[in-house]
Amino acid sequence: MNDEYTPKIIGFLCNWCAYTGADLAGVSRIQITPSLRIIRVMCSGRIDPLFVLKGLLKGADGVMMMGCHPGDCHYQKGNYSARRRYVLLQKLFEDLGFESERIGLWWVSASEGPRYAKVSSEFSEEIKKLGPNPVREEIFI
Amino acid sequence: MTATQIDSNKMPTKGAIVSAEEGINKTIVDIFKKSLEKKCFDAILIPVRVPETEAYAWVLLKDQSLLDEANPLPPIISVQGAKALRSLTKRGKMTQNIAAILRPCEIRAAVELSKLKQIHLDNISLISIDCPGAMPLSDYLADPEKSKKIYKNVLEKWGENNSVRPVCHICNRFSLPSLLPRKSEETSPVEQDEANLPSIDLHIGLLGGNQEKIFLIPVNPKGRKILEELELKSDDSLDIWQTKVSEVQDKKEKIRKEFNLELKEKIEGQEKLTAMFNECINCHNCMRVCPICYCQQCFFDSGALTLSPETYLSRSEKKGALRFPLDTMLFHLGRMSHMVLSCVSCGVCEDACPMSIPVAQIFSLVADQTQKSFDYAPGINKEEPLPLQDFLEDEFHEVETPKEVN
Amino acid sequence: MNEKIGVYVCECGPNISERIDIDRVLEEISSAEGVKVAKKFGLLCSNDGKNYLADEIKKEELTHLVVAACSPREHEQTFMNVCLEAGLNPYLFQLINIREQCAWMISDKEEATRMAIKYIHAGISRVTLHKPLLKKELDSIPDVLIIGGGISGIEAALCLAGKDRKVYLVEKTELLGGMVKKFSELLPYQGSNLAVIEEKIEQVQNNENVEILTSSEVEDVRGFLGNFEAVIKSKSNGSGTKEIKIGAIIVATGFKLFDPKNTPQFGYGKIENVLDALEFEEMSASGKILLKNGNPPKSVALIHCVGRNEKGYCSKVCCLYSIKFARHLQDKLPGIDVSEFYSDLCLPDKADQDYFEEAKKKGIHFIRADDFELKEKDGKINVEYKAAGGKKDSIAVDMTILAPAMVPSEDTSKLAEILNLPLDETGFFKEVHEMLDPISTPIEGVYVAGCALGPKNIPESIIQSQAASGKILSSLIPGKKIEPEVKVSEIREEFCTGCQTCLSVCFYGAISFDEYKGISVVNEAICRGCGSCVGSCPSGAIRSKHFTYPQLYREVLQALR
Amino acid sequence: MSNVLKIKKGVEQGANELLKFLLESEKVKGIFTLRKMNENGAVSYSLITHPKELQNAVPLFPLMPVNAGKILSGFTLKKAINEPIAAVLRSCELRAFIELIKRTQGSLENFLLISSTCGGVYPLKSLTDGTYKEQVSQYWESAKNAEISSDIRPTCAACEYFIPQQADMTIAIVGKNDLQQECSIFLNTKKGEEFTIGAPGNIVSEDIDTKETAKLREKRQEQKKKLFDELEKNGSGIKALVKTFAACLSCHGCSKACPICYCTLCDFDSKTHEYLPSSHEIELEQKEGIRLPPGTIFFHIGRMIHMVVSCVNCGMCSDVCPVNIPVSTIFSKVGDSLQKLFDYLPGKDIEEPVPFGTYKEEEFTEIGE
Repeated sequence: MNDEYTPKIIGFLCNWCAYTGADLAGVSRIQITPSLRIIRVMCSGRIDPLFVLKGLLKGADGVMMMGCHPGDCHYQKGNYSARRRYVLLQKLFEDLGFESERIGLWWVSASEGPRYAKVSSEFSEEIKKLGPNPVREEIFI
Repeated sequence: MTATQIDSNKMPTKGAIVSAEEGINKTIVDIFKKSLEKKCFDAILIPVRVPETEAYAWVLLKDQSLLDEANPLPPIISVQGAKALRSLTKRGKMTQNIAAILRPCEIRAAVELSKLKQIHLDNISLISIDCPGAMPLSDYLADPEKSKKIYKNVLEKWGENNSVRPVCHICNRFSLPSLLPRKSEETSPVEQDEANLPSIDLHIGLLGGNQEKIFLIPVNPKGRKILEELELKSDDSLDIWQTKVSEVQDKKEKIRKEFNLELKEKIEGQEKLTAMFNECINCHNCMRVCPICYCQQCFFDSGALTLSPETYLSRSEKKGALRFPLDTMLFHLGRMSHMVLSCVSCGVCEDACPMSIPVAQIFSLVADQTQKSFDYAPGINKEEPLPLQDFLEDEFHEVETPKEVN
Repeated sequence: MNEKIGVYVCECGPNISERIDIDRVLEEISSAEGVKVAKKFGLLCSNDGKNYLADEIKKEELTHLVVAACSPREHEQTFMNVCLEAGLNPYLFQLINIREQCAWMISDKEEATRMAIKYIHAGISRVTLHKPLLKKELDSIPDVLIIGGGISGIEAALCLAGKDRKVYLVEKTELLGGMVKKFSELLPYQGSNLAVIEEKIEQVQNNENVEILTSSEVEDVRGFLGNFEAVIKSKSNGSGTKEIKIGAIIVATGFKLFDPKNTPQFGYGKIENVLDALEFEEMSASGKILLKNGNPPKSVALIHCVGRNEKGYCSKVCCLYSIKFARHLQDKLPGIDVSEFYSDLCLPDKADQDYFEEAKKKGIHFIRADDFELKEKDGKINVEYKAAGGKKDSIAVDMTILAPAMVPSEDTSKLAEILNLPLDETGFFKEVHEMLDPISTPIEGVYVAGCALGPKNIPESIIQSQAASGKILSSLIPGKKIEPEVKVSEIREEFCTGCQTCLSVCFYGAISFDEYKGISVVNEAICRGCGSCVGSCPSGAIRSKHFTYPQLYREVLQALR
Repeated sequence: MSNVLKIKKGVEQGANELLKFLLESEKVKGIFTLRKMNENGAVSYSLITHPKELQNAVPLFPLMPVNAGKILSGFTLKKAINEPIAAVLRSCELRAFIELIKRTQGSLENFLLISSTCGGVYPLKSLTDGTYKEQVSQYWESAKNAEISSDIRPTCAACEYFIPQQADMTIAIVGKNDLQQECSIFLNTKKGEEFTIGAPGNIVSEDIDTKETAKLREKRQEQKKKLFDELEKNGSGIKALVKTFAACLSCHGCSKACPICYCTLCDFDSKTHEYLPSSHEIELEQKEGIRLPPGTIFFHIGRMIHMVVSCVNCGMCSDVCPVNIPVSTIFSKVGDSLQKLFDYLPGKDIEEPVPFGTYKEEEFTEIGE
């Protein structure tokens, strides 16, 4: 599989739900393709849109945001802020003709190990279809 | 100064003459391709045309193919080269060997910035080039094709075609000899050893080559080493080049004197100067593109000057009306006091002014006078201390920001 | 840079060692910038492992520690404690999760190893940017704020004060007692007179542990269990505000009655002698049950379930108090003719059935009906209705008493906003779980009791108050320290432009605005370190300690190597 | 229908008449408006406190040297004014001011806000190259006929919000075919009415929205669509962005001129986004070539993330750009669709919270599932 292209995907996971869910996936020994690199943050509300942008401009093939389901945020409402910021990014990228498919937001609870594995594998497949992020070749950004 | 005053034994007399049938640009570019092959540099900093556009951007490149679109002497100065260099090495020195090909004014700005610890020159070879000046940014953007033709002519008719920017037209530091330390414009170059030669490793001479050949002039051992690695013997005589340089130099000095006299007329006296800046909209573009204005946060942007509405009202009542934005004059004069001793008259400020205020001309005139009176020529040699160093240290402190790094 | 980073890979028994080529990992990372030692160990979370780490830190004089083992959610604290013992600030440490995220998730050993190396590199480049942070300890505040001076609030106050807790009892009216105070009497088996309630009120008033704040409202609350700050605004003379510190909060704001005007068919407010339950309670409490014309009524109709269809829920207590009214009328006005119009009878408690049967025996008519239409008819009230079975019918009575639904009391929603509490679709406060956790809210340390949660009778309310008090007494022990979050947000003053965007996204009210300096200020005792404010600050003036932009950015960079 | 003060003078003189009245009757302490600086057309905003200075006032002059919203914010940043001042500013400037106030960057208190139905302004270039002279001559003609005046800022030509939202008075220009003879000042608020008591002219009742204004709005909307479609010409994706910003000098003049960019020190000018030599070298290894200074695209999109939801399309950014990048066109395109998405019109309502300072639980619910 090494010669097959594995996309470079960055995932910003909130500590309380998504990251715990990801751990659960591991504990349950669910196997996934090693394309996602997790960066743990305390709350999805901490995910600065600039991180996502920077990630993509630095050549990430995709960026995932994951947080607690609405209403379950460990910090009460952080995920609602996250959601608006995600919408902002989505719209921005669409309007700029950027591949907005390269970013995504998912709610993953602490008990949703399988869901974590599912969404991250699915996203990885989508990105594979898209191919490598053209930005990686771009010198004049 | 005059030609005779450039005493040949005080500057490199020998260099390598390289033929340039394929055009100056290609010849130079090929030399640097070779330098990459020969691992004489790890990377090269040079202006490159952005694909599918007429714009030039500074690129630090390893990939030789990128050099195909490179141009050591584009018709315009987009970003001042020193600013590009600063963005590369502000936070520390490079570990790789880098050649930076800059115009003389850009090199001088870089050297000034290295004195101000904004640029780390370690592992960087500064390579200068005879510069006929650059065209006004707006002219070029208005009609790149035409401008390129004009610029070709500029290169052929050194100093005669005045479609370059005014500060370039009167520039008397367009080549290596004119970069030699001098006690003052009048007296001849000081006695010196290589230690206080210009902080340039290699100079590319174009004058006197009338488009058929170029001169590669090593200024110091490092320069000579570069040529050796390029398998170029640096034992050709440079007389043709030198004579041509002095010729142009003489012309320039003359134009410069006249021009500055006229300008002086135009701006001397509070009234006239104020009128000059009447149209300033306080966008601070001039400061933002200036290579010497390196402050993280410009004092004049810091909000320190914000006052209460009452104060504005009473100020207005004195004259019947108060102009906004406030303190535009204060900004320009203040900025002047901060950086004019190091001003290299590169002219990017004027290029960037949306109101076409002749900022560069005014600043360069003032620089001319103040630098003389301090007997200081900015950006010649990195060992030469800044005048009023202490003053600078106090004055240029800006908002302390915690060390954060990318 | 003169960091001395120690990297230690845990074999975690076979868990990691069998699925990741640890030796390759070590040889890869030992060359990374700043790394002084890179070693492996069998089981780092074991006592041997912990001692080993501590010794290493001292022996190698490490400035930073990176452990590659299990999830931070598993053993981050364990290893932070090791650092503490060994005299290394525990925040100069980074735990890399190569078990759950690599060993257990990536089948291919090659890949797993490669990924582990990536993660560790990220950890190394991140840890060098860590700043030592210091834990602070706060005494938790054992005092309690009770909002609402009705029977629930009073009961809770007594429970807590009885355990020597300082209690602030905030009541928005001038009087304690709430709704119950308005009743003429209770159900017989609840203690036939109101003395019980009066006693309780008296006890509260005489209890020096209870500070009673009548004519007052809660204006602002911020903080968390053990460490709340509340602002109480007094509406009475002077109308000053009072800042109090408490450790927990009980919301007991009760209910009000549905306004029958919203159901015009009952003629309330239009037809004379149509009262709602509370008006009748007051009337009978006054001892004078009279019609507008001054004569006692000879016939009375009691109508249940007023507003039930509109509200969509049964208010539970109406049936019983309506029966109570009927029997009260019979006692006070012998020979009076009383009819009870009900749609369903709600008689949940054990004594209720007998109480109802007795009433029937006493000749009170119970009529199952709906589709009411009340009209004025020569000085009397003509109650038209559709009886069970669909037959239209009507009777004329002197007086009608409506039993309106119970609805959330005034400013329930305002309070919900202040406290960040959810409401349910009926507008009452929403419990965490109706069955399993009926008095807790999503906010730790904030409980709701009594009718603020929905219709209840007095005993139920009292039970809930006692339960809430119990929860507080067991969770908020005096002298117990609370450790405020260390990884909090901080404002870099020189960058703050004072736009106050951060205030609007802080759900703990931890950020306030310094008018004088014109910048935002973080209250570190209250900040929980979620970082929402950081994501919202365009000036980059806010930084969340231990999750700064550069630290996370280093991870991004490494991820993309 | 609202009350309209009619002054029997050409619209420009009429406006000056009004200002003169306000200042002389001491209803206001000063007047903030455009003022002629010299004969070659330089104008700048001024706080005029002496009637004699009003002779140089050109309140309706179709030029925007700076966005007045930014200036008034600085003016009231320390504290609100405590005496009435009349401020003459355009719809987009007023909207900018309100957006800034939402971020506690100033105060509306004691301002008498005078605005106009805006025919747009000319780019600053037309002043520096003198072309504005003949342009101005036809400006009033097209305004009168509710046409888009040629050569005005692209964003102006595409601006549908030319009828000010929050002004106390609005000087009607668009579609006023009698504006050479008569100046119509709509009194939108009680304040507006009070301040004009005793003013010259007569009061009638009219509606500010007319067939003509509707007509112009339509034209502007068409123009807007055209303008946005043109952007597509560069293609899309990163390549297009690179082309668009190819000439960018990273001078960040756009953010300095932007009224919404209120940060004292822009995040993108701070150390946070500086590179270590090592990070440069990493990237050089990956790409074999890096543009210097770095982060050109990052800056522009990043700035967009920070402010575009409040962008009022005033066009200052494009005007100050030394390399003619159509910044404002790009920003208004993105701003337009984003603002629609959040159902937010910047500067419309001072009570309306900025979208990223708030949220609704029941929105975008399909996301994340």
